[in-house]
Amino acid sequence: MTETISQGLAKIKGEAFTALPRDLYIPPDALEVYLDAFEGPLDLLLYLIRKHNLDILDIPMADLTRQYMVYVEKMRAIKLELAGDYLLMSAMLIEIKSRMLLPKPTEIVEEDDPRAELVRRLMEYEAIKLVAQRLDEMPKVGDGTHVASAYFQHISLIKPPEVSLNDLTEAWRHVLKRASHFQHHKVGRAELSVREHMSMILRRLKSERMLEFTQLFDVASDGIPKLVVCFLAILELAREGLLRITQQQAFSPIYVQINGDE
Amino acid sequence: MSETSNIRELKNVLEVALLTSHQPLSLDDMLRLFAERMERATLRMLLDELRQDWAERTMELVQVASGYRFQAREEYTTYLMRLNPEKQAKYSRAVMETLAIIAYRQPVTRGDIEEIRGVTVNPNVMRQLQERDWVDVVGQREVPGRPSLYATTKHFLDDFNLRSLAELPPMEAFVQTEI
Amino acid sequence: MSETSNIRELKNVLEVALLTSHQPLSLDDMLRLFAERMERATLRMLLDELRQDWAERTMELVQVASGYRFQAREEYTTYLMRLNPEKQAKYSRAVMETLAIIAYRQPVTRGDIEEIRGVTVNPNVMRQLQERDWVDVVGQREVPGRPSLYATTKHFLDDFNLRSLAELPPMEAFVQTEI
Repeated sequence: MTETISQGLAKIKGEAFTALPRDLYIPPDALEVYLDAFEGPLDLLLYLIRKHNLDILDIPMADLTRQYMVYVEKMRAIKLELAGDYLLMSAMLIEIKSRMLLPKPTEIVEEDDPRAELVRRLMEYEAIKLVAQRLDEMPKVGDGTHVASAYFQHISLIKPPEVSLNDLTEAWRHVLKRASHFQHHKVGRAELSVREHMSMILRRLKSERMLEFTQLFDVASDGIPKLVVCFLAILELAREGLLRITQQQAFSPIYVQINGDE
Repeated sequence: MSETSNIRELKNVLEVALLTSHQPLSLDDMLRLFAERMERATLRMLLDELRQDWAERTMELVQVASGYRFQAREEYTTYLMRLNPEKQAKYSRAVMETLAIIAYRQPVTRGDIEEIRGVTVNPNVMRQLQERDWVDVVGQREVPGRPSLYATTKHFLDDFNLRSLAELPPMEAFVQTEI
Repeated sequence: MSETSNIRELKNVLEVALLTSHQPLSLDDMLRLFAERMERATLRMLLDELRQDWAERTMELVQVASGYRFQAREEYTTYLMRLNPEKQAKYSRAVMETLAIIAYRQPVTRGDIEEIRGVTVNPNVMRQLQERDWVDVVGQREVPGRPSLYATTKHFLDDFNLRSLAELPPMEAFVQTEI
């Protein structure tokens, strides 16, 4: 049993699970990932139906509801915020189950089956799920289909869109507003010039491959602040692993090159 | 005086235009290439010849929803993928299912999508699809709140190598498994 | 067992790669196409042959600063300009935000941008910025996949009337008042 569990768990981001641990014992950490693999209550129900090989046209409501509730309880225990849509479904399942307990008319017309609506939704969702997979697998532009895009020398007859500095800062403001992890991040002038120098140094090393450390500084024409910024940029590039800085032995020249360049 | 003296020359112009265009060219686009008037039938014939000229070569001339384009033959995909190991991030299941619902059930509202998937639609999902230009708003449903109606775009068809929605893979009915 | 059996096949792979690439390909890029090791000298020879194969045709294989590319022969420019690829009058929000991120956070990878914006970067967005010559590739980050690092260009500064990035409006003010 444990073996099937781990097999199933290993495939979490890929296809639907092939094995469900019958006893539902899953290490708590794994459970979270496991439940995350479901796209919602319908997905979970479909999974249970498939797993237990239940007949979708004649769903044993008691069984299904019980199994479903076990999962929902687990979810409630660890991920309360997830439970909203799932709880709604629990209510629906219980309602269907109780309606089925009511005395039936002698002749059951199919539309009267309290399960009909649920079955219709499950079938529709499964059909969508399958075509979504197909769409995902289809080769598409940017992922498997490569379209011609050779170059030609544009003569600028068409005016490209005009963009003001204001538009740009406005865009940046939007980004900041959305990216919550940027909340405390300040981008000041000092940091910007370091970032600019980082790009400049990379560009230079791309064309000249290897430079002696001192060549990166124009001591004659750059003022002290600029030299410092340049030095900070080199440190930052080294920290991000973008540069390789080498020295054969103490006091010999220090060489700087792009990391990964032969 | 004809500016393009012969068929070879006309085909060359079409070839250059198609090889350098980043997006499919419609017949109207291509007619604009020539200063002189050209019949659509002539253009179609030229395109057909061009496709045959490339039949044994590296690229193929295909037709998608918004027009014609050259694309690499499938057998080269393995090589080309190596060029950009920086893989395009895969879309999540939520994104693909939402796309599928819009593609197969369009036009739909967010409410419709939520009804089918049984979960709330994350606004980020719609944003991704709209930014990719696969989906856009085509109107509002005339009910309280006038919710937006979403549909797939021509660009979606182009990107998925389709000429029309009719070419989408067919929806399969629920299959009872044996397992 | 060699995956590419002969010179014709090797040249075909190069041709496809060059015709479908948005930007010039460096020798290193092209060496990555092949699973097997190839000498630079061999590659140069193949490129030379490829250039000759196209000598009488519509495109020419040229070498520019950052590598090789196919480009339309000059004589076709008149035709191509008529196509007038109706450039949109405005850049989309995705384009502007991506540009802003590159400007303020450079050098960044596509992954960085995706992380900040929370959505996949549409390849078209990067292309627009590169076509406008506002953004280019300045290197690769040494992590698996060696993703390209993007930065803004001198041309970007010119177009925005800036002498250096330090002249971009600082953002402290916004952040503090905003959230």
